[in-house]
Amino acid sequence: MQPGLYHILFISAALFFIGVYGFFTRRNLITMLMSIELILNSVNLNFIAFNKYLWPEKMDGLFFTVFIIAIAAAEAAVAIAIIINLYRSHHSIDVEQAEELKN
Amino acid sequence: MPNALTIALIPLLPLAGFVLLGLFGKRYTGKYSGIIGTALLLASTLIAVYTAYEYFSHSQGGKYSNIIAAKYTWLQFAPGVSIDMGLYLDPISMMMIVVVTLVSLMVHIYSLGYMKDEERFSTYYAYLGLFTFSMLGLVLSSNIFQIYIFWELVGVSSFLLIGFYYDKPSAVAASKKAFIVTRFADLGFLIGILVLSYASGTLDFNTMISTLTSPESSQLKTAAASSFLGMSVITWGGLLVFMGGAGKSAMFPLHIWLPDAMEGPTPVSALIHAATMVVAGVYLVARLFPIFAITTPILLELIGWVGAVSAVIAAIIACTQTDIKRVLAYSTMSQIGFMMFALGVSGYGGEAGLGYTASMFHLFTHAMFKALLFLGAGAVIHYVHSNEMKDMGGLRKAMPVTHITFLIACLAIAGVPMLSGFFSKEEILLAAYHHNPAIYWIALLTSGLTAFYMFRLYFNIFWNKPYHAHGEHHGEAPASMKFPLILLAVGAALAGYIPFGKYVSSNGEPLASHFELSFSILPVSLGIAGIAIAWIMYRKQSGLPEKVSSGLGGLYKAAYRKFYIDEIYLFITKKVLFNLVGRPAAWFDRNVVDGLVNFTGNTTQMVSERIKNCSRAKYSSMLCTSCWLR
Amino acid sequence: MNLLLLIATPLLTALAVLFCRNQEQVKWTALVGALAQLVLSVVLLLLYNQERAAGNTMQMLFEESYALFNNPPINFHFGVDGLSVAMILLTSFVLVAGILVSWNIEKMTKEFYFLLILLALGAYGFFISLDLFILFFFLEVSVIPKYLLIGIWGSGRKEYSANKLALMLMGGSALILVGILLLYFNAGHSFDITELSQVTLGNRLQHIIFPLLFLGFGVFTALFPLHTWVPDGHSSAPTAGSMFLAGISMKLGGYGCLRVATYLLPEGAKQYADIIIVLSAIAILYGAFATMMQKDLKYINAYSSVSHVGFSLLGIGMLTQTAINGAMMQMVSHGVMTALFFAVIGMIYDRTHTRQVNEMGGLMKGMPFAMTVFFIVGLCSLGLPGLSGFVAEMTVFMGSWQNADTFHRVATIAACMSIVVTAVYILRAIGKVAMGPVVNQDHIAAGDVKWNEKFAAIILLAGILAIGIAPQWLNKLLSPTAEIIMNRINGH
Amino acid sequence: MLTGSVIIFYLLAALTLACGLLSVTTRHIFRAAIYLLFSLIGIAGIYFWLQYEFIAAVQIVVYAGGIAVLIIFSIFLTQQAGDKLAAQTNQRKIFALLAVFCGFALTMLQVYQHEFYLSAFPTGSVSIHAIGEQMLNVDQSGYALPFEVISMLLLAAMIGCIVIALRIKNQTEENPPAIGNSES
Amino acid sequence: MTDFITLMKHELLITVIIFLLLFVKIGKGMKNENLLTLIQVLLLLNAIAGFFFNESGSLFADMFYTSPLVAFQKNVLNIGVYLISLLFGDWLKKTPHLPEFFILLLSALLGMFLLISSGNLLIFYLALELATIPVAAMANFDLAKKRSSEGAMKMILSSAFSSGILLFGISLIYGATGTISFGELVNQINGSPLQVLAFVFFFSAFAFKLSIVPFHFWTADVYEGSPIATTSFLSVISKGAVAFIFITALYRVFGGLYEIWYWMLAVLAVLTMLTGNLFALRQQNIKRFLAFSSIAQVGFILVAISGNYTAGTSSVVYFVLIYIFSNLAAFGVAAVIAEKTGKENIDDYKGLYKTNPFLSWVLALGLFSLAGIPPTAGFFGKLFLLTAGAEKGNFWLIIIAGLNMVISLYYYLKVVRAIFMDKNENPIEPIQVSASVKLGMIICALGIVFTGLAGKLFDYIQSLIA
Repeated sequence: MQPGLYHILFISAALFFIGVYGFFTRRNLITMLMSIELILNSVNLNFIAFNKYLWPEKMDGLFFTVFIIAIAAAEAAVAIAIIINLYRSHHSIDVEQAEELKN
Repeated sequence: MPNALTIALIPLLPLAGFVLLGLFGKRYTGKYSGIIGTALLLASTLIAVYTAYEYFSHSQGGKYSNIIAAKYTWLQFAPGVSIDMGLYLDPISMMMIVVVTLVSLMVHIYSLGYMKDEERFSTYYAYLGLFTFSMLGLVLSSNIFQIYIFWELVGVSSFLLIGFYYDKPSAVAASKKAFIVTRFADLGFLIGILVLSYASGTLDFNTMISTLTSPESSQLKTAAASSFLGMSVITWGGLLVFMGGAGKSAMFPLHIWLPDAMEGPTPVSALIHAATMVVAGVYLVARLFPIFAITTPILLELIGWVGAVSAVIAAIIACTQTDIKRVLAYSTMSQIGFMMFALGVSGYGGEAGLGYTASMFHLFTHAMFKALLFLGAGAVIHYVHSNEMKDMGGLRKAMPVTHITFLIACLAIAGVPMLSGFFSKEEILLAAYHHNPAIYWIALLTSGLTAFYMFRLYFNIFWNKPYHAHGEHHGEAPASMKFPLILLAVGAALAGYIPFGKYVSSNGEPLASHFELSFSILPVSLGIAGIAIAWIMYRKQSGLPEKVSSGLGGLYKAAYRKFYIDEIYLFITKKVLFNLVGRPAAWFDRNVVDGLVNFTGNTTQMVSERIKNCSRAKYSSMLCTSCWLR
Repeated sequence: MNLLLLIATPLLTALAVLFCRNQEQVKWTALVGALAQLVLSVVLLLLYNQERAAGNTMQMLFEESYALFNNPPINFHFGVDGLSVAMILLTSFVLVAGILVSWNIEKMTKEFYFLLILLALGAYGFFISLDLFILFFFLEVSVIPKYLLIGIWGSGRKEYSANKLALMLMGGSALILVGILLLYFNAGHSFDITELSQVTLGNRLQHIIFPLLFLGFGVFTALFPLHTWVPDGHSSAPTAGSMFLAGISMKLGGYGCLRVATYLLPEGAKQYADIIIVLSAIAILYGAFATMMQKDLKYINAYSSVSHVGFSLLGIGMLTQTAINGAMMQMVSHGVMTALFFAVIGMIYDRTHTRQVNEMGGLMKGMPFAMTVFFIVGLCSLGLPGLSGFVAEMTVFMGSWQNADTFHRVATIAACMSIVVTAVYILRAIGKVAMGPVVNQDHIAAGDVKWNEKFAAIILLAGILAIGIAPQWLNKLLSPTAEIIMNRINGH
Repeated sequence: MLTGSVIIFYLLAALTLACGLLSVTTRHIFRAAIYLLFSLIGIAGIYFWLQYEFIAAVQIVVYAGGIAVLIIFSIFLTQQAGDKLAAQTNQRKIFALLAVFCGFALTMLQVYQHEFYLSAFPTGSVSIHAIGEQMLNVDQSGYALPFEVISMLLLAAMIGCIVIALRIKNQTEENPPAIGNSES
Repeated sequence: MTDFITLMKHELLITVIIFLLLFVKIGKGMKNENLLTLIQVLLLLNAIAGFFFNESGSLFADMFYTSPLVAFQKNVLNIGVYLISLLFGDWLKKTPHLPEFFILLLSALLGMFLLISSGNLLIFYLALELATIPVAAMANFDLAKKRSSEGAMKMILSSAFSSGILLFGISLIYGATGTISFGELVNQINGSPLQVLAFVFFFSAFAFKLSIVPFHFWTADVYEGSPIATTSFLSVISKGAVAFIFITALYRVFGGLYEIWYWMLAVLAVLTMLTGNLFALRQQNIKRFLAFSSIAQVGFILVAISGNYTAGTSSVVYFVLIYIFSNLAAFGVAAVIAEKTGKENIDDYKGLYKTNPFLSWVLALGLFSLAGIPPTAGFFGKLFLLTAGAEKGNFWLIIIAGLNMVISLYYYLKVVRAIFMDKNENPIEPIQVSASVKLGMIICALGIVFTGLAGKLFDYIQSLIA
């Protein structure tokens, strides 16, 4: 079977929900971040596929992807900076150990 | 005829006394308060007597018309329905203003001596003023709501005067009781007013009576047509109004307040609880008499029976009481019963209306001799400092004036011929004889009992050996107290000679007085028998009373305990109303209604507490939940 | 007369109070301001009567309108009719008295007077507003001052009471708000009462909106099951606070029930009249019986307020002109009476430091003035002729009786029965407190009332007597309003 | 028809999904990062397969070369590489699985039901020149504004990272002060 | 070019200030006090400048559009930022990274401006991120505090996750319609199932940003952990901005799906109000308390949005303005107290009135306004929200909202009670409030009192929409 739009959409949706699953089940901040990266990638895949198969005359999807990648990088950078800071202040990046915020 | 303003002064002068003494009495007028009050009342009395004189001397062919001297719209409920403050002149109101002002004046004068050491002297006179004002307003009412207003004011001044010795718990209790019991009766009065006013479309006496008695009036037809529990609306209205009257007039079973009301100063008892206020009920029935007589005769019958039963019960109880004021109180109740059933056995107009005239006549004479009795008793109490018969005896030497006047009054009330009570009582008995023999026999029995207990009282006070020596022997009462006694004794002796039927009758037509010697023999001899029995039992010191009382056993005890009516009331109020209604209501409010509100609050709090814990839950599971909820 | 004065004067007074330097200044400023308001309201009454006498038959007089918002159209639309004038008069009386009885307040005097005047401001604004939104605004303005007055200067379980009061009133407001919005959207996008009164809504809508409004205002005026803030609130509040709460705040509700709910939604009123009657009859009797069991003077008056206010609701429910007239009279009468009652209780408390009836006795000896007033106000409460309560209650009864069916009759009789129960509890209280043997000599030694308290009592007594002795002026003032409402109910 | 291109696609897809799945399920954090890296490379492969070389390149450079490496570094910084993560409770796993499965099913259902109108002439690769030109173009279909925005974003992110990561020495406290105390 | 300058005036001004601050930072020559004063002055000028030369127009091929309404919304946010710079002066002066803080803050503000002005999903997304990522960094500015870092972490993870969902939604929208421009989208929305699904994803992302239940869980922790300045920025400014664009997006872009999102909004509004209120009921920490209460406030905003565009927008803009004053007043007082005494618990506020009447009144005013009690502006704000919500005729929603006002009153009163009524052995000692902070508070107080009574303002906002 010739792979086409639907195949790619399947992959991206699967990837998206894998990411969501990871985000739900993970407790480690870094792994949660990874899950988010998977989600963002699935989105990128969607954009590219749509751009390619449906609306090739404009490059909206493509540009969107580019910007998403850039933002993902920025986000990851800030997140990791915070993680490192957090780790330095109490030596754990497990969310559930980081529960000082209680009332 | 005096002009309206002058007539208005009759009630307003005592009111002025009240305001003046009430506001400034304590600080400014002090011991002159009594003089001021008395002076104002004297003026009022003079005007009243003059007015009555003028009124009665201007008949139109022997018939006296009803005059509305003044009318002022006090409160307009709806077109045609308004409370008017009016001055209503008719024979009975004229008779009443004379009685009220006269007795009140006597009491004012008497109190100058009797109350002179009292700390709250001016307050006392202020209250007297208020009472006199209210009573005069009541009798002069032209509007049923006006009568209700003054009715209530009379009640409150009675409350004030009974509770005059406010630091005495018994006085406080008695005043409360008097007010509440009459208030309960007034509830009936009020609803009665609502019923009658709705049926007749007016509050004005004249209009109301003419609407509710003329068979053609459409209001009457509709009202008579609609019935409730088998009685027509008018009957209900009348019954309820009568309930008010019965309460004020201490008719069985609403009489329980009257004996207790003797806690007040004795002159007050003379004024309010003997001569004036307690007859307001009779007056009210007389005022609405045409409605009762023409539209709802069945109700009139009931009134007759209530009066008769009250008369006899009170007489029986009076025989057993030892507190002299209480004896007098029950005697009052009994006599009012006479007046009431006299109305009950009366018809409207002509000969049939004899009972009406008799009732009013008896009201008039009774005011004299009963006030006299109370004032005399007051003098005695003043002298011995006790209300109990056992503390008295042999006082005829010490207080001759009191003795003689008291004797006259006793004779008058016992129905001894040639004294006032005789004439009025004979008429009543005659009326009863013609209309309702059963009541007649009861009345006859009662009049015998009356003679008995009055003389029991008389002998116990003035004869026999002094029960114990009195420490201090001050003289008899001061002149200010003697004067009213004498004046009233004259009245008690002579009032019967007034040709009453000429002036007062059920329909305004003059009524010739009937006097049949043959008819009088039975009552008179019964009266004398009563006196004789009293003489045997109490003058001879034979120990007979004890024997009789123990012989009667349960009956005596029941009568002594006033047939346990007080206890029944107490049970109903304290046990039933307080415990079964009041307490549950209060509990319900605190726990259920309030509880619901608190419950709402607490539930919110609890939910909040619950989900607050939820917010503490682990971060990722929270997200999980959050997405799950989506 | 410019009605804005009625808002401006208290506002300026309140601000002036804020800028005072010491307690004395605060007190006198407040008093002067309050007296100015009293004068204003009396002048308003005179001008109003003059205008009416001159033949001005407009429903509302002295109308003015200042736009606040264009869309939704919200205007400071002011105007008065007889009812408003009477209520304004009542407010100014109670304010002066309230300020006088609080003369000796030590704690945060400035704030106290500020809030008190703010409360009055809310009441004035409420009574003169002809715009539902502004009416609602002023209604709400008075909630927080009440809360603070009870919470800060109160006694007993004050926090609880304050909270309960604020929340229940707020809940009521929420219903009112929904009702007002429903009206707004269904009656031509207007908040203006005079405009809304020209619109006749469909029956179904009226049946929906009326209960919202009536229940909402009912909370304020202690409609039967929603009255529970009353006993606690009143008994915890400081004297002046109780006076305001019972004297004025509860009247806001009654006024709203009448002016907003019944007047604007006559069909709804007819539909729910029976329920209102049942509830208010229950309130009257039940309140009276509950009062009978109270031992605390303030609770006595608070519960009796529930009972008394029931009369005005009963009058409204009866839907006859006389009954509605009576309801309005009862509002005024009860306002003055209950304020005075609370004032006296405050005076007693200041001297005996207790409010428990059982701990007092024979106070007549020590404080004849206070006790005389107590007595008079008690008599007023039990409906003695010559005092205001009688007039109002009788008018309600007369009006109620005009409904000739068994249901209304039974309700009326039930209501009438309360006059006996009232007598019982009032006399019990008087008998125990004023009369009887002296229980505590300290109470006697505390002396009688001071000039300020005397003045306060006299002002309110004057009100009671003015209505009680010659009620016709009030009747004349109020009956056009009742007539207008009835006309609308009868569909003229 | 099983051409090379098709096989490659399926391989790439399998690689991407498998690695993605492993990345979120493995309990070794370091391995998770490596799986992620492979998954990202797989996606880059799909981009290549779709002839979007530019994006593929960016993906490799930024994701695989940047973000993944950043993540790996942060793992090194904060954790021992061999550390195992604590196991998840089954409850939560089931919960998450259920949610995810439902979501996935729903999404796929909608996607398959939707009629996409495939473009008549799918283009081949996009030239980098064209991309660059459009990126900085201010008129129709230009992307100058997003470009500026993202530059601001990156600036802000950079400043944020600097502030957070470069803590001043004396601010470091082993035991953070009690709640509410202000810093020295 | 002039077009460009006038239309993008707000953004340009912010950018200029950002760069100024960058230079200052590099120059390192300034003390914090002076720098703060400079910033305050700049922000004031910025806020004032925002009111002039506002025109409608679009730039960059409709990626950016502006109108007087949009400009006004931006001005509202500007005012909020200016107030933040005033109110949190005490903390700001102490922070060693003052310029960075403001650079981040202003970047976020810039993001919000662009968000409001966005005419395109791409710009929308970028602006959203620009409005979020710097805030996450700001949340970590209490560098030594673990709570702060944790908050920041939660913030960035949540926001990234929500952007992920958003993007997935956007990608599906793109797939289903072939465009990312708002203007074109309107015509493409036809309610097909995929679009609906995409919209649901899109909506969820908003729900995250606005912390609508059930996407609110990050809020409390982030609010509590962050420095108060950040918290207030998050809860006031960023909520306001997102609410603004939310209405625009719903009505102007997804108007075709009205039937769907109306019910979503209604249900979520109820849930949000209820949950926010119920959570707030039991909070002890003032920041957490305000956080949850702000969740409840969002519920009210949703009620308004559900009505119709005109009423919804005008009331939301008006409300946000009032909300800025009210909430900042509360946060300002909390900040002063936390800064001077380190106390953040409501119980610590007991007896505050005795020692700090000024702070107490400001706080009380703020709380009353938040609770919607007249004569504060909050009353009008909330009523207009409800009025707008009632436009649709769904009165159950309004009744529930009304009852929620009651609940919210309860907990606001709890604080008031602590301040005014409760006794305390050792209340917070008298605090010297610095002039600028005082100025900020006074502005807030005046705003609270007069915004509502200045009816012309609301009319003006409405005139902007027409």
